[in-house]
Amino acid sequence: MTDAPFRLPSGGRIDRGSPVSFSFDGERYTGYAGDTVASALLAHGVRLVGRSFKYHRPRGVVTDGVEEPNALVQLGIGASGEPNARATQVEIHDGLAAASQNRWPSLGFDAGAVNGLLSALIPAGFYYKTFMWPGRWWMKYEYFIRRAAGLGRAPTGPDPDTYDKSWAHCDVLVVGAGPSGLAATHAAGRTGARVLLVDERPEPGGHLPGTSQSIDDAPAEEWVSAMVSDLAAMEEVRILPRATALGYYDHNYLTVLERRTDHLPYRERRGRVRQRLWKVRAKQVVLATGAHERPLVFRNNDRPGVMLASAARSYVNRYAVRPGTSAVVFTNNDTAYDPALDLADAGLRVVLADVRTGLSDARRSQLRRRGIELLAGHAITDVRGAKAVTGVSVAALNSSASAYAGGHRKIRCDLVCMSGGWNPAIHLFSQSGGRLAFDEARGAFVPGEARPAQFSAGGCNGTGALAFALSEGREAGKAAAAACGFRKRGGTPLPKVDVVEETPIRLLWTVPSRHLGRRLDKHFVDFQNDVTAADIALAAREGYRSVEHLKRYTTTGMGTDQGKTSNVNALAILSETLGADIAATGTTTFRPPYVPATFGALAGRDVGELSDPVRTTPMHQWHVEQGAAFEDVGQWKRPWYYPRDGESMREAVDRECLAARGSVGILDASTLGRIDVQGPDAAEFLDRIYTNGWKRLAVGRCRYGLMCTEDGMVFDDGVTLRLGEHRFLVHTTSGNAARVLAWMEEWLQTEWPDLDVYCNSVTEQLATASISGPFARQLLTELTTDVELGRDAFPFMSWRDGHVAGLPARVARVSFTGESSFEVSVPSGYGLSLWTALMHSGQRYGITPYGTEAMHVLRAERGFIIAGQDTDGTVTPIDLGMEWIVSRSKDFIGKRSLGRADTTRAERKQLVGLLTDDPEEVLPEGGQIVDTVTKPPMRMIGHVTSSYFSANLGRSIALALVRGGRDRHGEPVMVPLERAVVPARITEPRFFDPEGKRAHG
Amino acid sequence: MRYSIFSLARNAFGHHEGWPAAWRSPEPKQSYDVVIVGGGGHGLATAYYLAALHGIRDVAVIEKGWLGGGNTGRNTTIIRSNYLWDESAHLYEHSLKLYEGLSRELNFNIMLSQRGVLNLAHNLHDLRELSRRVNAIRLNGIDSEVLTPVQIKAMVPILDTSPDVRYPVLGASLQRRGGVARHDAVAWGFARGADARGVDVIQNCEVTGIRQRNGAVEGVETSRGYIRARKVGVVVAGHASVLAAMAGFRLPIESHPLQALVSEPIKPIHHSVVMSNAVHVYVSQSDKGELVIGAGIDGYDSYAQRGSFPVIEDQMGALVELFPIFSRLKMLRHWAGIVDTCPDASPIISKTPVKHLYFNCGWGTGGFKATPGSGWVFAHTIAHDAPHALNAAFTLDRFSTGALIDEHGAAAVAH
Amino acid sequence: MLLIECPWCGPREESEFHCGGEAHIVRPLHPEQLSDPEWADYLFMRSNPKGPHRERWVHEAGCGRWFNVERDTVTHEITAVYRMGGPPPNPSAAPGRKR
Amino acid sequence: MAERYRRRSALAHLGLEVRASAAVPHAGVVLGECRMRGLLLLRGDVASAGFRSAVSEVLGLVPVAEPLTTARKRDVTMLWLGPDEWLLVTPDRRVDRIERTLRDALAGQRAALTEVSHGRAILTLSGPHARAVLAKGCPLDLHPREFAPGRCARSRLARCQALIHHVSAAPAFEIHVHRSFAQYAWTWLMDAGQEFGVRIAPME
Ligand SMILES: Cc1cc2nc3c(=O)[nH]c(=O)nc-3n(C[C@H](O)[C@H](O)[C@H](O)COP(=O)(O)OP(=O)(O)OC[C@H]3O[C@@H](n4cnc5c(N)ncnc54)[C@H](O)[C@@H]3O)c2cc1C
Ligand SMILES: NC(=O)c1ccc[n+]([C@@H]2O[C@H](COP(=O)([O-])OP(=O)(O)OC[C@H]3O[C@@H](n4cnc5c(N)ncnc54)[C@H](O)[C@@H]3O)[C@@H](O)[C@H]2O)c1
Ligand SMILES: Cc1cc2nc3c(=O)[nH]c(=O)nc-3n(C[C@H](O)[C@H](O)[C@H](O)COP(=O)(O)O)c2cc1C
Ligand SMILES: [Zn+2]
Repeated sequence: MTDAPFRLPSGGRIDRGSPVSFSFDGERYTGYAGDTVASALLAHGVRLVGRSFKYHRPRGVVTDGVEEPNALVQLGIGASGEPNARATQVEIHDGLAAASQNRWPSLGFDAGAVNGLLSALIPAGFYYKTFMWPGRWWMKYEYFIRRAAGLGRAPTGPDPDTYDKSWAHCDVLVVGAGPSGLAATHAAGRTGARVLLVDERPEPGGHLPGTSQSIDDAPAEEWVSAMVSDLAAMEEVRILPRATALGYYDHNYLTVLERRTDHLPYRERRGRVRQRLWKVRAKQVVLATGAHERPLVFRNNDRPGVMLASAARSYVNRYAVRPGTSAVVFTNNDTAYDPALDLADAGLRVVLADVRTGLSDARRSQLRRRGIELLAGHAITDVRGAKAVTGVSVAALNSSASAYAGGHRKIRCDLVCMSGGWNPAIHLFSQSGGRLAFDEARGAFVPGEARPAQFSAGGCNGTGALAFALSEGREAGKAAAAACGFRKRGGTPLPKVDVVEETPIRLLWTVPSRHLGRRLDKHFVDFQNDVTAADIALAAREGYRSVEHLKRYTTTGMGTDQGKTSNVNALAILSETLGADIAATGTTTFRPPYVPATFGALAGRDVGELSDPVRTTPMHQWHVEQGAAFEDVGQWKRPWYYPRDGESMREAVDRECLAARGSVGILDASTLGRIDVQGPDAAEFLDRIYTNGWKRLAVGRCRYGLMCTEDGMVFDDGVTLRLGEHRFLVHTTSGNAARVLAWMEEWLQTEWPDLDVYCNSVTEQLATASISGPFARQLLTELTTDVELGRDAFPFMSWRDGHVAGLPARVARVSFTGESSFEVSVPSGYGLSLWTALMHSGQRYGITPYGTEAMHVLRAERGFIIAGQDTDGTVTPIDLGMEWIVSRSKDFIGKRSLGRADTTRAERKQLVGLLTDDPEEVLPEGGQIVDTVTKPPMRMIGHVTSSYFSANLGRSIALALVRGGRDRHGEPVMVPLERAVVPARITEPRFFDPEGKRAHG
Repeated sequence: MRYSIFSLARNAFGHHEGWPAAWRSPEPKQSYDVVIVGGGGHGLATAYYLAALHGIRDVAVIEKGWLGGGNTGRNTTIIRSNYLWDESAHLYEHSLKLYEGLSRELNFNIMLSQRGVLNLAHNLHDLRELSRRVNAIRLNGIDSEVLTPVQIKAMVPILDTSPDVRYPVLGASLQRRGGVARHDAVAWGFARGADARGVDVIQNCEVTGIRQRNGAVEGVETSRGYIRARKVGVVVAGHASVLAAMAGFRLPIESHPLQALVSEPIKPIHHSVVMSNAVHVYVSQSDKGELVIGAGIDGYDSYAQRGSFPVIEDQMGALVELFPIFSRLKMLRHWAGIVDTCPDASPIISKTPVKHLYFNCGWGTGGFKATPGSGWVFAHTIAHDAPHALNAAFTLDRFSTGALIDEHGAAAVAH
Repeated sequence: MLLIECPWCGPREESEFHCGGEAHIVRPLHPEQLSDPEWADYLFMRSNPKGPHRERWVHEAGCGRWFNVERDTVTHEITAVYRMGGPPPNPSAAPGRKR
Repeated sequence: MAERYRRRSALAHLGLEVRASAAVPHAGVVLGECRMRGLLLLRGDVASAGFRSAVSEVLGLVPVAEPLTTARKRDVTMLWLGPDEWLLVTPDRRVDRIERTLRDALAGQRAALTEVSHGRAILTLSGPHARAVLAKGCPLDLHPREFAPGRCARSRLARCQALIHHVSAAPAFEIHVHRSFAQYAWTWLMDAGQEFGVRIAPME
């Protein structure tokens, strides 16, 4: 096998023993384990890898890492596809299929490139100025605009992978495993502190493996491996590779996304978690996130083959790839010199253009030794080539760098390396709320005042020299551990590194262009979003002078790279245009995530059946076996109705309703909320919570209660049993169980701590079957020996303890159906036994299980409300016609609110019954009620809250809230629906057994 | 200069160096007839309508930061008028109608995209509420319909409508005229329109005090000096309580973070707006290609413009449940605004205990859709020292009388 | 994501807690004696300050206790945690309600 | 007569007895359901001498005052749940009697007692990766330096509330959830443990 043409014969961190085959745009390539898509393509001389967002300009690889704006590729296909992956970070593996994006029909020939020709017509913000005519046509224009925008494509099916999340707690979290991060981890780890070190790269070392740096007179990698093996021996130190810190939130909470399988061949991924989101809570944080090199802004600086100097160096050293054959290195600072040397060593012809003049002899002689031509005081004025760089023009700058001092010289080359200085990776620092400061000398934003319990060290702290990065890291690690109470004497000595004296950077935010001098065209600032220096000037001119306006008007920094390479250049150019200073202009806001993060990982395993708990009762299995249809009530699954073979829902519900009044029906009422209220002040407490009084309720008896919120609106209702002098059992609605308990606790703890009362939930301790109908008593008699069931011995609204079917049970004579009915509660573990016993013995009475639907019908026949259905948070007890339950003699929560102007209005919506003229017509719940049908807007006087066909009554019934409805019984109204207008009549909200005799029977 | 394809073409020859500023950046004068505090969409719209409809042009809009940098600049841009109660429905519908003509009125393309807003129902309770809402809205003369799961699937094929998921989709309401707009453009368009009519739009100027004498407002203290004013309208959203404290009263408002996020840009895949209050997520796709996603509020008071991560986690869980194909897409950025939540989830557009001091606040999680309508009625209220019929119910004293306009109802979050 | 120090359980994640809003709003002893606006003041009006704020939290998924927190609503820094009914720290610097 | 019926645990329907025998090579976690426990919620004022002595008279245990700790005497374990709240874990067959005697002893004290034996499910989680599995859904710091054996804490497990009791350094945890959440918690733990291999523990 012959190697790729641009692969160096030796060196690099690639594993030449493990060749890897992958494809790009359908073409097959080989690389080595350790390559990224970018490095492997460059090894094959592939320069053109993508198209830009707006103008569809040909683009190549600019960086070697996370900050890549151009080289975005689509990975995979179908359901496991992934758009917008950074080719500079995607590790190749066998079978990987990458494709270019945002081009049609092909990367080489892209029809969208016509936008480039129209670019004069479509400067920043052009769409605000046009497409307004004719009036409604925007939607048509928009169709084409949308199609042109976007980058990659969404997957076509559900994600086959699994994701995971985990908490992680540590004393010290170190972000970044470069030299300063390693030094920090080592210093903290040796104290015994729990240290977590995360780095986004596959291997530790940070930028070092991309350099030819030596440490302690040996290749830096040796120092890195020594550190790593030390750390491996420390029990409380943990290193996570391929783990990117995404967000830095309050109180040292950070999110870290670990990519666990994306680098593996597909066959090795099965059964593994693709990505894990770590939610880290650290006592102390050390940020050692390094720095990003800044591009220079010059004409056509976006041609494929223009890349960052450090990236070019990294391709040589880390990946053993020659990124070209002949390079022009363009810089305003010293850090491009080492790359130039490494390129020359790798066999490239190199010319170095430096905008500065007073360069050190050390640097000059380094270049001379490699035969690198130095053009001091020069700049690149233009880059030639279309799909790849073919050459550049250079010229000498005048002293203010505003124009050229001499003629333009053309240099043929296929690689342009640029360095405009470095931007410390202050993203996390800033997210955490730290203040930034502008360092004039370096032309960079650096950490200023930090939030508590946090350190920055190394490149991200604005520290340029490796020696200082190491010592800063070590000090930060030590201090962070100490702050957690971990100290250890002594320490590892700092390794020795060479220090080269630096010539200060010369900031040059835009390079004048060759043809137009002052005028800035196609000097790209934001590569991905095609924002040029001219766009920035235009925005400023038009009044978009805040850096935030600039961003939004031009979209600078809004791409997938979030402006890692562009933001500082953009704001500096803005400042220059406005004549303001950079510090005052400030940055846009840094927001998480540091790199785009998979939604699936953020959702973790809380998907599918785990997306929310499903709560079931002890009898659930029986319902399932009987083929019940279920209704979701909060998190509960409740039987809705029990269809028999071929039955429609209506038929099933009719049958269930008839049975509950005609023979015996049985309902699983286990979901009802139950609260055990104990203490000498229990009655007093309930007096305050409920609208009605409790002190005179006798032990052994039950009472229905209603509770309001403090603004007087009905909140919950239910029956309460007095179990003893100092003990009550409160029932709440199923949906409100937790809320009511929390509500009681809140009042007790915050307002009435003097009350001697304790509340405990027993919702789950009890399983309840409610049997209803004329044979209910008889059935129960068969199953109990110790509960007196006679009408007088066991009157309505009382309870008894005893045994049912041999189980310890509490029986309450309460009724939500209006029939003679008994609620039998047993400890949950016996719930199913109780149920099957009742079903078994009930057979000969025709016992019929009924679900929530029949329950609703039955209670509506009697006019009983359902809180949350017949009320909506705007209904008072009075509105429900329940003044009888509102105590006059005591205060209770919400009482004062009932006396306000609006709550005493006669025209309030009040609960009424509603009977359609056509007894077969069942109104839809939510139907609106009017007096007269007019053209909209119609005057609505209320709405239908509950509506059913009542088999027991042989007609439809409904409950409704109607303005002033209490005084309108008998009056006709209309319910206009989409299909028809339904005439109906207001009635008493009670349709069956109006006196309520049967419950007592 | 009027904006059009022709002016664009003309300027192309001059390398776009001839465009004038969209608005001036004047120094504040010593006094104005009306000072509007808050340069968000609502404040700018108020100033615009004061000048355009009420002939009051001696107006300053005072903004402490940059125009539209508050909630206007950070909202998920959903526009709809399908509100339950009559008072709300009429106000939001008025706003939607204004929106429909706004690009032309302002000569600034605000990219109103009426792609339809769906509200999903996941259980019987949701369905009931949805039907109540749709019926009420329709009878109020506003477009609204109920969709079956089959119709929903046809409209949003990427939505998981299978019946056996944890939160099955049982139905949805649809307002076809609902949609999204380019939020920044709304602020900028109103600013440009107001500026052209003589309004001073003043940025980087913070109101730090409200001066009053004999119970009437006299002017405002600012970081750039004292400014006299005959009338002062305060439209500062999340900061309403802070300004009220300056004026010596309290509001029934709490400021909470509300978060939103965007995905990386992708080719068009989602063409409407889908909201689910039950699972707390809603999503649309912008013209640039990113999915714009929102959720519920964080549970505590905050002025920090950032929220808590668990809210994002829940939101993403709900998102991938509803749209399984979104799982491999990536979150690009998440942020928060400070929303002024009111106990009844309805705004306050009202006179105050201080004469000639007016407050417009409480829009909470859902005021972007109301921007033109809110400015329109607030301008009326300020100009006439009395509310318009459309905002008569939205007074501050409804909290004493109890006449709340409870828009929580089915919509836990009324975006 | 706040880290809140429960007075009983120590520092715990925000997701275990629920915020109950402004602290030290005492329920009037005799609501019936208040005017409608006075009642509205108790029910609805909040100081909602920008800066130090005293609020109630409950350790919902933990020990279930309510307690008070003093927290800056801009920086989210928690400056004090104290038990229900306990005196607020350093009352001279008291933020919050102006009557 | 109650003996006629066996108390069904929350996860009875899963047939764990049968599944427990299945061999799982390299199981990193062991998951099970602990079925026969009695549970009593005890509330009271720990500052009151009367309350303390009443409790210790019956149980031989003083209500633990130190948050997040547990105490054990013979077959009764007392878990701190809150400053006025404890969970007593007893053998199932003893719970009635303990309740009765304790209730009598507490008469006149500011205290309350509620039986919740049937209202909870207790899942057991052990094995070398038990912590890693738990950490996926529980925000507690589970490092033994912070959460030593013998400690307990109420917290969250994914989307439900849970009481985590670190019963031994093995490590082994008992996880109490409300009965209706048992199925969810079980499924969740099985899913979270999958990458490590899950064995089902024989029933207690
Ligand atoms: C994440 C999020 C999503 C949302 N989604 C939607 C949605 O989909 N649909 C919808 O209809 N609504 C939505 N909203 C709500 C909507 O954004 C707001 O209701 C609306 O934008 C408010 O506009 P405004 O002009 O009143 O406020 P803002 O735009 O916040 O303007 C108020 C201005 O007042 C300024 N200010 C404050 N104090 C002072 C002072 N002392 N001096 C001077 N100036 C001051 C602020 O700087 C700010 O610019 C959302 C909000 C958020 C945060
Ligand atoms: N190529 C270069 O010449 C170059 C590049 C960077 C730094 N430097 C110099 O190196 C020294 C500093 O070394 P250092 O250790 O500070 O930086 P470094 O760049 O060597 O290491 C930083 C590490 O942090 C990782 N990282 C950054 N953000 C992260 C995040 N959010 N989550 C996870 N990992 C993240 C990076 O991938 C990198 O591995 C300084 O002298 C600096 O100027 C030189
Ligand atoms: C509708 C909408 C769409 C957005 N689209 C993007 C986007 O494509 N890229 C991006 O980086 N940010 C996008 N943002 C987020 C903004 O960058 C920014 O975070 C938000 O306006 C809040 O401002 P702040 O982060 O500066 O505080 C969008 C915001 C909104 C409201
Ligand atoms: Zn606690």
